[in-house]
Amino acid sequence: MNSPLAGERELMLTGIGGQGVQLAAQVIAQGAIADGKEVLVFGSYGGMMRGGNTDSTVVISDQPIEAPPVLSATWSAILMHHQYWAPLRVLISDGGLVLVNTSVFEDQLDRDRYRVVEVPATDVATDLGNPLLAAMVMAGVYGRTSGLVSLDGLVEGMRRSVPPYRSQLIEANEAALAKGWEMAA
Amino acid sequence: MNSPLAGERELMLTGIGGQGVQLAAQVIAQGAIADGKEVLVFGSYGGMMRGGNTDSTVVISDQPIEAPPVLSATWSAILMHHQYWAPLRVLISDGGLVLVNTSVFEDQLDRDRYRVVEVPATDVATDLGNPLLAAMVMAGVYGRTSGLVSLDGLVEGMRRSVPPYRSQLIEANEAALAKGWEMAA
Amino acid sequence: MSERVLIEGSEAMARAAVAAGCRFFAGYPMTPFTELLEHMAGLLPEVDGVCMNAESELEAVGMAWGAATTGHLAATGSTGQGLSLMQESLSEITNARLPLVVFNMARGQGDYFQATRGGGHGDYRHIVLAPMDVPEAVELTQLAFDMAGQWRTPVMVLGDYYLAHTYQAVSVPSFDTAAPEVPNWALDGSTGGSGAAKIVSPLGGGVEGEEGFDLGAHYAACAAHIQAMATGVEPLIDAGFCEDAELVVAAYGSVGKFVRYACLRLRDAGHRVGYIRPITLWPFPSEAVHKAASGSAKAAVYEQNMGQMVDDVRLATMGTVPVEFIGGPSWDHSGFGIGPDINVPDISERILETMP
Amino acid sequence: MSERVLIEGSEAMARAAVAAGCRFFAGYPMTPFTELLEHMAGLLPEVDGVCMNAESELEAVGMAWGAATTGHLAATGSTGQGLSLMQESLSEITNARLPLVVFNMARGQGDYFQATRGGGHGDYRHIVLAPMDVPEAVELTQLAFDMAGQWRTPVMVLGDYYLAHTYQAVSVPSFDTAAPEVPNWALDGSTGGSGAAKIVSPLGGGVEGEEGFDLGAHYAACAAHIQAMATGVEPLIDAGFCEDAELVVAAYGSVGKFVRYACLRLRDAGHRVGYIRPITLWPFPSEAVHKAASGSAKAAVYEQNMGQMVDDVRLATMGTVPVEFIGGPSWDHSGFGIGPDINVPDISERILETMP
Amino acid sequence: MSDDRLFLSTDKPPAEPASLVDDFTPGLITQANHHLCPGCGEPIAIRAAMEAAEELALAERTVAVFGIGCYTAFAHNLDVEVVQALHGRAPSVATGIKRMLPEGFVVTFQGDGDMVNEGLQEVLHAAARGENITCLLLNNGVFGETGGQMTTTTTLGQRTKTSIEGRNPHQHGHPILLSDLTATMDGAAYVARCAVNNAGNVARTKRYITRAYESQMAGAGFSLVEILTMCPTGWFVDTLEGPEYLQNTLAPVHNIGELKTP
Amino acid sequence: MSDDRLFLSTDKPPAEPASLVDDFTPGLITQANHHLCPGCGEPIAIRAAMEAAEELALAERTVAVFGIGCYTAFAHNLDVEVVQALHGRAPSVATGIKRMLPEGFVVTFQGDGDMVNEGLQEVLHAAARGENITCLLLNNGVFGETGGQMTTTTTLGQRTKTSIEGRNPHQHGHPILLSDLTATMDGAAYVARCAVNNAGNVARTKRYITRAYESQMAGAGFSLVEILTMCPTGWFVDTLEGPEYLQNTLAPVHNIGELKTP
Amino acid sequence: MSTVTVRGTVVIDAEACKGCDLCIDACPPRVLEMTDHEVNTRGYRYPRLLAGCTGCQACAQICPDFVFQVYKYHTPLELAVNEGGES
Amino acid sequence: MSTVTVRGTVVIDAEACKGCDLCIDACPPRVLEMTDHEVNTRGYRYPRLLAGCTGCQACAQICPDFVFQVYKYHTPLELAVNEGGES
Ligand SMILES: Cc1ncc(C[n+]2csc(CCOP(=O)(O)OP(=O)(O)O)c2C)c(N)n1
Ligand SMILES: Cc1ncc(C[n+]2csc(CCOP(=O)(O)OP(=O)(O)O)c2C)c(N)n1
Ligand code: SF4
Ligand code: SF4
Ligand code: SF4
Ligand code: SF4
Ligand code: SF4
Ligand code: SF4
Ligand SMILES: [Mg+2]
Ligand SMILES: [Mg+2]
Repeated sequence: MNSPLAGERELMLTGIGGQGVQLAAQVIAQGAIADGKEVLVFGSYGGMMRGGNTDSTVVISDQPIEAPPVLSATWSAILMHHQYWAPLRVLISDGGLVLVNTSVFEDQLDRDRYRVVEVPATDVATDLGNPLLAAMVMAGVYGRTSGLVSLDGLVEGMRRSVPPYRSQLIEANEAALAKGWEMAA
Repeated sequence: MNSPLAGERELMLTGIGGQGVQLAAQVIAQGAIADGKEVLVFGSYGGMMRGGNTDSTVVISDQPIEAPPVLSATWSAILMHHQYWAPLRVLISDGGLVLVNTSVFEDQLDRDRYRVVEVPATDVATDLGNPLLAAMVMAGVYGRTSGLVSLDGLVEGMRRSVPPYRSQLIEANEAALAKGWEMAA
Repeated sequence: MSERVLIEGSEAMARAAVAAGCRFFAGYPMTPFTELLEHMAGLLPEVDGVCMNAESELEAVGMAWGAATTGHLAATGSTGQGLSLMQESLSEITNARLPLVVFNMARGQGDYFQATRGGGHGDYRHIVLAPMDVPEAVELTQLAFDMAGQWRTPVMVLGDYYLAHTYQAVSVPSFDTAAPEVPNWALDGSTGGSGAAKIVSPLGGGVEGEEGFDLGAHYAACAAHIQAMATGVEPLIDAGFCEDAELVVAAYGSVGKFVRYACLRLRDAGHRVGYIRPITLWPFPSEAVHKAASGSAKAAVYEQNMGQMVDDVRLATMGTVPVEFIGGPSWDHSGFGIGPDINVPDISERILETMP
Repeated sequence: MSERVLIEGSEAMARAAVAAGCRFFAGYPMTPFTELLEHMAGLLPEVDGVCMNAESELEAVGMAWGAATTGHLAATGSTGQGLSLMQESLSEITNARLPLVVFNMARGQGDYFQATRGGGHGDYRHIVLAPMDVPEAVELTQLAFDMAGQWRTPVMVLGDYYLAHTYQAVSVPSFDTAAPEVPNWALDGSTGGSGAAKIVSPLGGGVEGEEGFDLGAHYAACAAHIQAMATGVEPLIDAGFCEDAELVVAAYGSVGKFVRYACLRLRDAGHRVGYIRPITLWPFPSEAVHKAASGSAKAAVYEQNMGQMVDDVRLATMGTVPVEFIGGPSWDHSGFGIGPDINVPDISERILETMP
Repeated sequence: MSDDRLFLSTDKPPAEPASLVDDFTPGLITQANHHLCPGCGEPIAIRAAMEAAEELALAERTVAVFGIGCYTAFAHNLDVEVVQALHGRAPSVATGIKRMLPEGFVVTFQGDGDMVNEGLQEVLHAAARGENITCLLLNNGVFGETGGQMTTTTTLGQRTKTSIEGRNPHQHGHPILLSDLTATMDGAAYVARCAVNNAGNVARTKRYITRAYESQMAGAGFSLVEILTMCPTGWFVDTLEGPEYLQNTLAPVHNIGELKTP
Repeated sequence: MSDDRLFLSTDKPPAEPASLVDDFTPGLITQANHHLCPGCGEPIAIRAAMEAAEELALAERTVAVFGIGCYTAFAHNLDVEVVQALHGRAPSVATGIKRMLPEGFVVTFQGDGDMVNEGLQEVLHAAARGENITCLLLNNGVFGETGGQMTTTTTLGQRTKTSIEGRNPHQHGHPILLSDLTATMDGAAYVARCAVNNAGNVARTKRYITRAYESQMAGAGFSLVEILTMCPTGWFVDTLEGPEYLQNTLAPVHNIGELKTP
Repeated sequence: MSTVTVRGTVVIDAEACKGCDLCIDACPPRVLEMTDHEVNTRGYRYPRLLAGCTGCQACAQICPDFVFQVYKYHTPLELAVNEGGES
Repeated sequence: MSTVTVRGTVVIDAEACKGCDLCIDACPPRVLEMTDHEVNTRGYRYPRLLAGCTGCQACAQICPDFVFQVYKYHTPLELAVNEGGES
């Protein structure tokens, strides 16, 4: 029997408030949908008023998703910041894929357990004119490295995710996605 | 095994509003308690605003009472009026005891199934000065005929049952009880 | 002990409550609960207690909740609809670990699940006692207050129209007018300013943001307490003739008295039938039911509803004996749950039909 | 069918409700129900529907009751405490034979008894559907409105925080803005003056004091209708790998999805474990559960409470297979019922420990 | 002297040419027989309400919502569509109906126990919302149906089953003057109070109810008519003393008159 | 130019002789740390209430009853005895406590969602009863805790999550002016409304609360102090705009002042 | 003997009456009077009509049991009455 | 340069501050000013004190986070300040 779980790929993102973690999760998820896949997203924002940590869970598959919204293991991770990443650390599967924002991230990674892709995302974003684009850069890198979302998908996903009153950012976001995609080459 | 039901004696009273049926039930019940017995009373007043029927159930025993508040058979009955007595008719046990207020009652009785004691209660009460004493006369007859309550018990029971603002009636009630007791000789 | 008096169930329960130390009552009229409320209103002032004619059931249960926090024995109650309105509070009062007696003068027996599973949100349970008649109601009312205080939990006394309106001779202990002792968790304001003022809360104690306050831990403690009650409260049952019975019939409350009487009569007539009358409905006397039923070929449950306690009987016996449901709702025009099917001959017939 | 979109469970359910014909909604904020309310408020005006920000849950359920009498599909809902407050009305709406969908976005799984036994007074039951995830919630929301109309009964959709807050890709049918057909029992005032004006009442129809009005008969009819639903509503269940399983594990709702996933993983790892996920919680799919469990040596129930559905599983299997409870409440500081124990490794471990 | 000559025959319509001006069973009441007590004021008030509806030709668009009290008996006796609500909850139910039937005419019948005790919040919220419905309060100052206990509208000094010595503000609090309270609310368009203790007041009751109905038909918002009704049973007075008891006990506190007009 | 010279050191008590006139953590608050939002008015109001209690030496006889809203966080942070009640139900709970502790001092803390939505009936019945308790209403015109939805006190035109275009009387009804309503009731002894949007109003708030407490201590009956509080989060405004927003939005409708004194 | 102008009349459904007396006081010309001893089958006394009805409907409007049907004569009648009748 | 009379002073628990700005407007002599860039560990700007505090307690009374401790000097101080400081 071919397990229905075989095709499921998990992604967990962690960062601190304002780094665009939730948006990146949405862009990747919407991108996967634009590519015709099945997706599940569950965000946890910490206690509303405690400020600080923000993380999100995305599952992508070609089949209906079996995974529940809270994961106990993840195939891949995007680490935007080190501050609240401890709980995630143990969840990364052996042989997984970890994207780390080296511009900011200050902690040890178990490089022998999983593949680490270093992305100076905040620096690149700052070069692109806005440090807040770091998450978009990461999304671009992730799409290509993971093979889960196409660049077209990401761009379409970004368009669907950006709220109307932020539409002036679409172009910059697109550039950031493209930049990330390019960096992952 | 000696059935705990052996000692239970049921009484059902029926009449129309104003005939003192509930008071008679209370007097007999309180009288039995004064005599040291166990008692259960359940009154049903019909629909409050439909006027008319009033009946009551009394169970007397030397032991804790096993009978539930709604009886499906009764050893004895006091019939103050015929108007609403139909449902009771079928409940009287073979060999039972039936006291009937012949001054008013106009219906057939199954005299071969149970013992009928005819009491012209309303007439006797009117002679005593107040037709409303009829139920007390009946209670007196019942105590002696049934052997369940003593005259002293009845008088004590009556004293306990008459509300304070009716205390001027105590003497007349006592006389009616005594008269009934005497008639049953 | 005072002299034996002939009193109505409602009055007997009210007297028993006050004798048991109840000092606060709040309620809103609804037949057949109204009578109890009226008697409490008459009696409580005699012992310097308070009876509130609450403006609604929601307010009644809230008032009783408040009174309970002061460590005085408090009670409330209602009927059907009114009890439903109280469910939110009853759930949370259980979590706040407050003693409270709830007189549920029900219409019929349709509210068994609500009483025994807790009709409110969450995973709470509280003790439920179901007297069959006035003398037992007097005993169980006393017990209810004792248990409420001992376990710091709501205890429900589940009665009905028959119980409320039946007169029986009972001895009600006289009132103790001595100022009652209050437990040390109770509030009276006096710990204010000490740096460790007390709190009574369904969310637990302790200081928000500090170690002491932990909602998760509080809920875990509540769950543990429910478990402790489930195993620690002595289950009460009345059973008879089960040893050699071919059929045992289970029933509770006033209806249990009808069934018991039917069984006594059937025994007199030579039928090998036994009865089981659970008195604590929660915790359900599962072991005793299992044992009582184990000797017979069959068990039956008679209740005036579509089948609720029958689940508990089945869970208690778990297939070791077939359990047949022989009850059913019975309603007349009054809606008071005193329908025409509740009578001994009908019940006896159903029992005989069910005999194996 | 519209395009597939990534939306949050709350929004998906709201869209599905409107697509299913819902034209009235009333609610009062409470996490995690608030989001659904807000989406309904946004969507209903698009189809000339009405969404009321009711002043309380008592008023919300009353408004929904009123709207339902007009024959338009109506819904309400809440969470925990709010649902408790609605119990009086839910009981009576059932007796009034009105279609109504109730979205119970619960905190944790402590409210299973309340949902399936009816937390209100009386002997009523209504249909309860428990989706495991967003796509299923969309389907079951549609089904809930269909069943509510077909059976003229409240239907509860039992969700939770996960369901409310998870985004998944779903296809929600587009809205039908055609004026809906109203059933012939519905009120619009038009039969007034005809000598036979309609009445919608939990006490039944007919004229007081005349043949037509008979409370006893009405309650009997209600009981018969509940029975008809109990046997007539198609029970839904999702079960897998039960044929050759040594152990089958039952769970429902979002938690059911965790358990199902754990079982899939354990199967992948070679363990002979199956799962049973009841979808209709009332009527409970007893036969299917019995059948699914019958081949295995043991059954287990995982639910996030002290053991509630386990009763239904035991009643379904009645001792033919030992049923072990392996769940338990899980709470974190939020109180939203997303405690730390709800995770696949812990569940898997409990399952493995329970393997016969 | 015999009575024979004195009393006219009243067992059949007159032989002389005459017009029927009032029939036994009022318009839109299907069955006159009811179980309410002798001398009860509620049937009088309900009659006025139904006649007003008939005169405004509202029968074919009316949905009446009933609370729970003695008046509930009439839920089954009207020739307008009826929804039976729970004790206290009629205004919310009426709201749901009105919102779905904006062209419909929606009226609630509630007692003081129902509206001012159990359901105070419902009626005030509906008033604040300016809900375009009409609520009728049958105020007898007691829970009639459960035996004559004190309600929140019982006046100071009034004797009830639960205020045997008379309502006393220290022990029992003060009466709520529901119409006065409602009249202060912005969403309320028409608020009036009257009584059915004499023929003049009955006529006035009908007039006020008519104005309330007209206000709803004009879409003006929430309307309330409070009607003081006799409850000789709950007051423990003779039926013929009911009207005067009302006048001396309820009316001096719950003042009669229009409190707010659109 | 550097800031060095401009700013005084504020990290330790002054070296010069000085008296402490206000400490970080207010009296009877055991823990200053709380999770309420920046700029929230509720902690300010609670501070005033606790300081008033301290000044009247009520600490050792007070039982505070909390409703459910953001302020609930303080139930665990006070140094007076606390009962946590359900959403809307504090006045009844307070009643039960006061009746059993007539010498005790009983105060409720409730928000507008709690008191004027879910629990309108509770507070009005308590007022009518003349219950000798003090209720404090923290009125921010929104359900803060659930994300800023409209409540019954939201003013016309006020934008909330559920009245995005501003509260509109036709769709959303009119605001309830709880203090005004309560002041009309006979059982209410002291009713006042104030705000915490500037230091003067904070002082006034404390003064009104003190009078309410005094009224309870004198056994005068029910007292209510409504306190308008900022909720920048629920209003979706910057924290520093909160006070002015309050002044322009809530205060013109919910007028500040004493409405009833004993 | 004298004559009284009678503008209207009533039909009384005595069986429906619950004997509450409300109509007696309500009748402006006071031409309704309860029976002394006669009761209907439910045991209630009920009203009878003296000459002088104006057809004003007051009785019908106040009667809680809907006992009255009221007629107005097209032309008033003059009825001879025994003046001592009321004593 | 000039001198300012200082009647009181405050201790500021900058870590407790949530940067809401309420104290700034509340201070009658307007001697509180938010930091420009410095933030506490939770990322909030917080107030600093200029010369001229009167010890009026307004800041302490309005601060939702109980950040202030207020002192009154037994004898007012005179502090020299750079008048251009505010620019
Ligand atoms: C929730 C609830 N509580 C209590 C009752 C019991 N009950 C029925 S009628 C009634 C009193 C009604 O009083 P009111 O509305 O004034 O009407 P009246 O009987 O005086 O006409 C009560 C308390 C009920 N039906 N539902
Ligand atoms: C019965 C019930 N319904 C709903 C809720 C959810 N709830 C919690 S707080 C809150 C809003 C509180 O508003 P308010 O009292 O104004 O306080 P604020 O948050 O504005 O301070 C609500 C609706 C609840 N706890 N209980
Ligand atoms: S109890 Fe009062 S209100 Fe009820 S029917 Fe009798 S008189 Fe009317
Ligand atoms: S949401 Fe509003 S009321 Fe709640 S803490 Fe934040 S600012 Fe205060
Ligand atoms: S119609 Fe008028 S005058 Fe004639 S009997 Fe009736 S009340 Fe009297
Ligand atoms: S008012 Fe009606 S019920 Fe009363 S006495 Fe007159 S006719 Fe009879
Ligand atoms: S005490 Fe007064 S003057 Fe000093 S900083 Fe505070 S508000 Fe300003
Ligand atoms: S008022 Fe308090 S929290 Fe706000 S900025 Fe000033 S010190 Fe910080
Ligand atoms: Mg009334
Ligand atoms: Mg608020």
